Amino acid sequence: MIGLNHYLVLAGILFAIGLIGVLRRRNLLMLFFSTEIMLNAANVAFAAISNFYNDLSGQMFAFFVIAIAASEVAIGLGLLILVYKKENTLDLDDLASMKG
Amino acid sequence: MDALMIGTIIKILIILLIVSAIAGFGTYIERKVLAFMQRRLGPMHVGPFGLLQIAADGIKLFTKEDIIPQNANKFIFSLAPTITAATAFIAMAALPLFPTFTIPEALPLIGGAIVPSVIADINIGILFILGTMAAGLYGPLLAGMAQSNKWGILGSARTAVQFLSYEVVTGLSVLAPIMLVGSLSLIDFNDAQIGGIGSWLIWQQPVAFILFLIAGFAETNRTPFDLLEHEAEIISGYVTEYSGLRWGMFFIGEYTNMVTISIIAAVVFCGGYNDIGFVSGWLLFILKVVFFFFLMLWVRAAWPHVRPDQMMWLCWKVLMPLAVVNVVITGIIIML
Amino acid sequence: MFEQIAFYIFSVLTIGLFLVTVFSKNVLYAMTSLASGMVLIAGFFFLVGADFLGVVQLIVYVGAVMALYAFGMMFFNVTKDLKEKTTSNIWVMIVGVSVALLMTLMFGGVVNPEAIYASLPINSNMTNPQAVGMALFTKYLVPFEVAAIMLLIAMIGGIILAGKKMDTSLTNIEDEELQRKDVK
Amino acid sequence: MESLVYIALFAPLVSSLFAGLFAMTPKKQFVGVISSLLLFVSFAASAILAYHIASTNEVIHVKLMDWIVVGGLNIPFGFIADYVSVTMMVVVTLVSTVVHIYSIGYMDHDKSFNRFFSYLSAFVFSMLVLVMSDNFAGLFIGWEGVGVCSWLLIGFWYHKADVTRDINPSISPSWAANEAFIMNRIADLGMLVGLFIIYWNVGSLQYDIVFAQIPNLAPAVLTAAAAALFIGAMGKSAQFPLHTWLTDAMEGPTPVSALIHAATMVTAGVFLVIRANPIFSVTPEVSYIIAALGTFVAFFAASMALVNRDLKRIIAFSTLSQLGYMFAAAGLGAYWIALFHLAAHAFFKALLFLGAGNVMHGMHNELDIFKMGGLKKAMRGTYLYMGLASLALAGIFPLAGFYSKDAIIETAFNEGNLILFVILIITAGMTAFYSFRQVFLTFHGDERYHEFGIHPHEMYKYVLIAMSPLAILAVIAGWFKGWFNGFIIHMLPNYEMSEHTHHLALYITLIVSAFAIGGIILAYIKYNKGLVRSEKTEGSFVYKLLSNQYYIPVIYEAMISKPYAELSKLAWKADMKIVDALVDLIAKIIYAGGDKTRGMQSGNLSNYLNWMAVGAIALLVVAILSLFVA
Repeated sequence: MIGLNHYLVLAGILFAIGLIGVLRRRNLLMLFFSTEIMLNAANVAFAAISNFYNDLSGQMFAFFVIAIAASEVAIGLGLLILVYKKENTLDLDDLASMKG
Repeated sequence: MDALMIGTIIKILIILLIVSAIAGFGTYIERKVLAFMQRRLGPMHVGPFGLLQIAADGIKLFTKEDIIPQNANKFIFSLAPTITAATAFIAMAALPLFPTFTIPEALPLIGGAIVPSVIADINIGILFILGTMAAGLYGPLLAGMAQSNKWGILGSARTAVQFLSYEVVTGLSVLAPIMLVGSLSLIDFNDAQIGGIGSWLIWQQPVAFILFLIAGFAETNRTPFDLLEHEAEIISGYVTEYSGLRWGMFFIGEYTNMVTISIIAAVVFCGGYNDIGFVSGWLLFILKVVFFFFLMLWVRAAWPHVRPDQMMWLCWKVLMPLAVVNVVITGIIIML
Repeated sequence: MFEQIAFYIFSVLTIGLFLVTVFSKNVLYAMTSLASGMVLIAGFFFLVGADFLGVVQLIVYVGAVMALYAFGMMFFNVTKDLKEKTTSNIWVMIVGVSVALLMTLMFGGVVNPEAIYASLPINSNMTNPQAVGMALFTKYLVPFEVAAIMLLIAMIGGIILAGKKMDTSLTNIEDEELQRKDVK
Repeated sequence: MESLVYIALFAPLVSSLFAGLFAMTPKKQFVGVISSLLLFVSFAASAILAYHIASTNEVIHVKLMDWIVVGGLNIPFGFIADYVSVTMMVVVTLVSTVVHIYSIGYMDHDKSFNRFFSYLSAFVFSMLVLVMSDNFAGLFIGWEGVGVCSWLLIGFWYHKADVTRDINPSISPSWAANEAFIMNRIADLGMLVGLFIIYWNVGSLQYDIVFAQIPNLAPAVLTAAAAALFIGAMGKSAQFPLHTWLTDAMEGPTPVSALIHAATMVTAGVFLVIRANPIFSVTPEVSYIIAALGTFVAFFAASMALVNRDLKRIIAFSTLSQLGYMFAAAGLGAYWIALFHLAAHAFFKALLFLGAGNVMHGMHNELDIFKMGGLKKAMRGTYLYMGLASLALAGIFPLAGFYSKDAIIETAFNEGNLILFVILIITAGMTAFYSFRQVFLTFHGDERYHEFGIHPHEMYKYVLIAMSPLAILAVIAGWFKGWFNGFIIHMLPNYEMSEHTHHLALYITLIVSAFAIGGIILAYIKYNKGLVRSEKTEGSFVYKLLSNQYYIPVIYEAMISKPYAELSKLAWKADMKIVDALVDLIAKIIYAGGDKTRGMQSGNLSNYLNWMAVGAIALLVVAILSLFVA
């Protein structure tokens, strides 16, 4: 039988994958992708908890996470395009102009 | 294996076979209809009335050389047509086609099986269909991006813009009938219009119906919104580099989507598969679907296609506000 | 039984697809696998009975968010491999695996089910979309409206950021004028 | 009647604020006039109140508003006009009014004329708060207000530079002001401790509640409270060993001295003892110490006055001495006699100071009586006033001082305390001597001021007229002794001479008068002709001891100020080496840390994300650990 722990562990693994992506990649677009993976991992956990504890709040959280992801992509993509137009690259190593 | 399971499998087979056949047959009808509208004869030479033209085209398509451009991303390139075809058929899973019926016991092997009206009657049916059709945009999108061809890229850019924009209108226009019926299941839609022509939702929601049809044309990439692959502008858009079977799959997917839109229009707005008087529902249903299918061809013959900016203007400045107003008015009327 | 099979197939597929996303050198692969992963995540939502959430995932995430990313990707050549200096794999692996282990440890063993109670119990008389609607327009009305405002702001922001010359339509401009502009 | 209480109380405040409006502007005559008028209004209200209380025996108790309501602590801004406070109010406002009018003339040429009136009225207001409050907390507010105003006024000429003790024993006005303030702060601590003891044991600071609770309190508590309160009184009333500030306070303008000595400041201590008499009357040990200390101070101060050359200082020492008398009376239980002496003393002491101010004004700020002499020709009015006041001070029949001082000495005899009695009689003789030494050296004999090129002149007419009420009262105040006794015993315990003293009273009076007249005659013989300085006398040990105030200021400086300064320097060094160094160290560590970790700010978002991930992992570990712990 599939229990809550199965879903949570899956969510944890997915989150770790997203985190690895965030750590590993230097391309802004890939960073966005990794972030989406992490958000989705959280959503899976939310939905699973919602189901196993018979509580709708988890799904509500997931909805708002999706709403946030949607706004993030609207703004993030706009910025991405601007950065690309200006610098002609999306690589973070090339964008490091705020060195302390 | 209970009766329902067998029935479901039968239904799946029916859909796969009939609908893909329709895609082939649809091309014939389209050519014929267009020809008659343009005062010519259309395909005439292969078989009686050119009926075997379908088979000839099929043979040609399946035996054509399968070309993959050198700089293309081969995996994605070959994956893209599958997505279009697959999503089109998946969407069909939640569509009701005819009333639930039981196959007579007399038939061997499958006798007594209950064939359901819908393969998977999930309680979010119409949203599921819209969602899958939305996922269908990846076909053209990936195809255009994978083929390393500027017409392809332009095609996929147009795909993204057009589909994303018109999804909004589709959703909003369907929202008003959903509010009236109070359910997302297409079966419930059908049941809500059981009382003859007068109870059709088209009379209560004419604006939504027209909006849905227009958006449906855009979603299925039909004239006057066939900008994704408009030959005069971008060669063939996302299908520029495709040939043979892969091209055929796009083709099948497109026609399946046309059928899907026709069915949704029939079920949601035009009374579904309910009997009217002595005329049985399934016959009426087929007639309705055929009418909508024919409408699409008719429009193609009658209308010039629009410019991309006109299309976006239409979507965001005309259709979407109309849809929103329609939803608001519907809500107010329901509350009253 | 069916749920079990589906869960394991979906899990393996999702993990595999997301790994491709994270490790792929090709943006197109990454995007495709991510979008497919999203579809499978929607599958998980259907599995745990969150039908509406699943459809929203399909429409919003798969249909809109990822499509927008794809649209953004059209600004550069996606068939070419990315040239980026990735952080050393050992270091990343240590961090990632330790996070995975910690979370597994936390979720797999330590969560105390008795300590959790439903603050918004699911009404079994309603279908999932109905229940979601009820919750969204009663208890979560304010967050819902705030989210709506947030989306509106994001939309305006996106328009302002990306489309500075939205009103000028190239197709409406006369050809000579266009050429003059090019010369300039 | 309630409005009269408020008028009496707040008229000086209005005056102070009004004058304060013009504090930064050049002299304006009307400021002084209006201030004096407001003070007169306050005096009139007080007088009406006094008449009202005397005629109807009705105590007026008003509550302005709640002040502190915290938990069990409830202190209102309550004011009371009863027999004691109304006596004080009349004395304070009368003397203050005269001083205000006097100041218009005296401060004529001062550029801070307006500021002076603001301070002066604030001083009176503080004193009225002190006197009229119906609880110890309000009294303490007034107490501190008086302290602040005295600091402002003593240091009024703060711009004068510090000089050595040989030139000016008080060093400078600001030094004197600080000394007065600090000494008072030391004593105020005792006062505060007393208030805390009372609140801790009674739970209230209202006079009536506290006094009603006295029978229920342990003797030790009462003794501690009484002792602590008396320490406060010692500071304000400049009792030994906290007396040095009083003579140094002469650095302030002369009207301030008059105010401090006659009405507002030093009498506060005596007032406290009288006000809290229910506490002191049940603690005989403390009372006896008060009496003994008072007697000692009376003699001690008088002895220093014998040889002093500074006109104002002589009068200051005499104040100290008379305060000793008051405390002796209060300590012996004769509270009403102490209050009576306080009132009578206020009139003639104010007169003396204002007269000294006239002399100072006429002599262009010269205060050394060795440089004066024969001034009676130039300053006839002042001479009259000063002589009258000195007679009253010496206790010559039938002037005010005679009645009040005689009663105190009689009380000492009545208590059977012969040592105190003898000392007080001798002190009475010394009082007469130094008072008239000062009068004769100033107004009689050869005109020594010519050598210093000074042309003395009389004070303005209106000033002399304004002083006349004080002169009249200095003469007649004593005649109301019997009436006052009848008035005040409604509130204070009566003190009756016992039978055997009663028929000896005449002899005691005669002895006291003999000592007083003897002192005057001695002074006349020695100084009437003029100043005869003898090297032998001035070189003697006793003379030097007295003229140097028993070397007490020097001892204080050597024993307390210097070691304290050393200690402060040590603490400053510790502060620099330890505290400051620690603070600097923290800053340095942060700075160095910032310098070292600056590399982390590579501007590369990827690096930041990595660090963020590390932080997230740390948080996860904490979360898991806390789960396990829980």
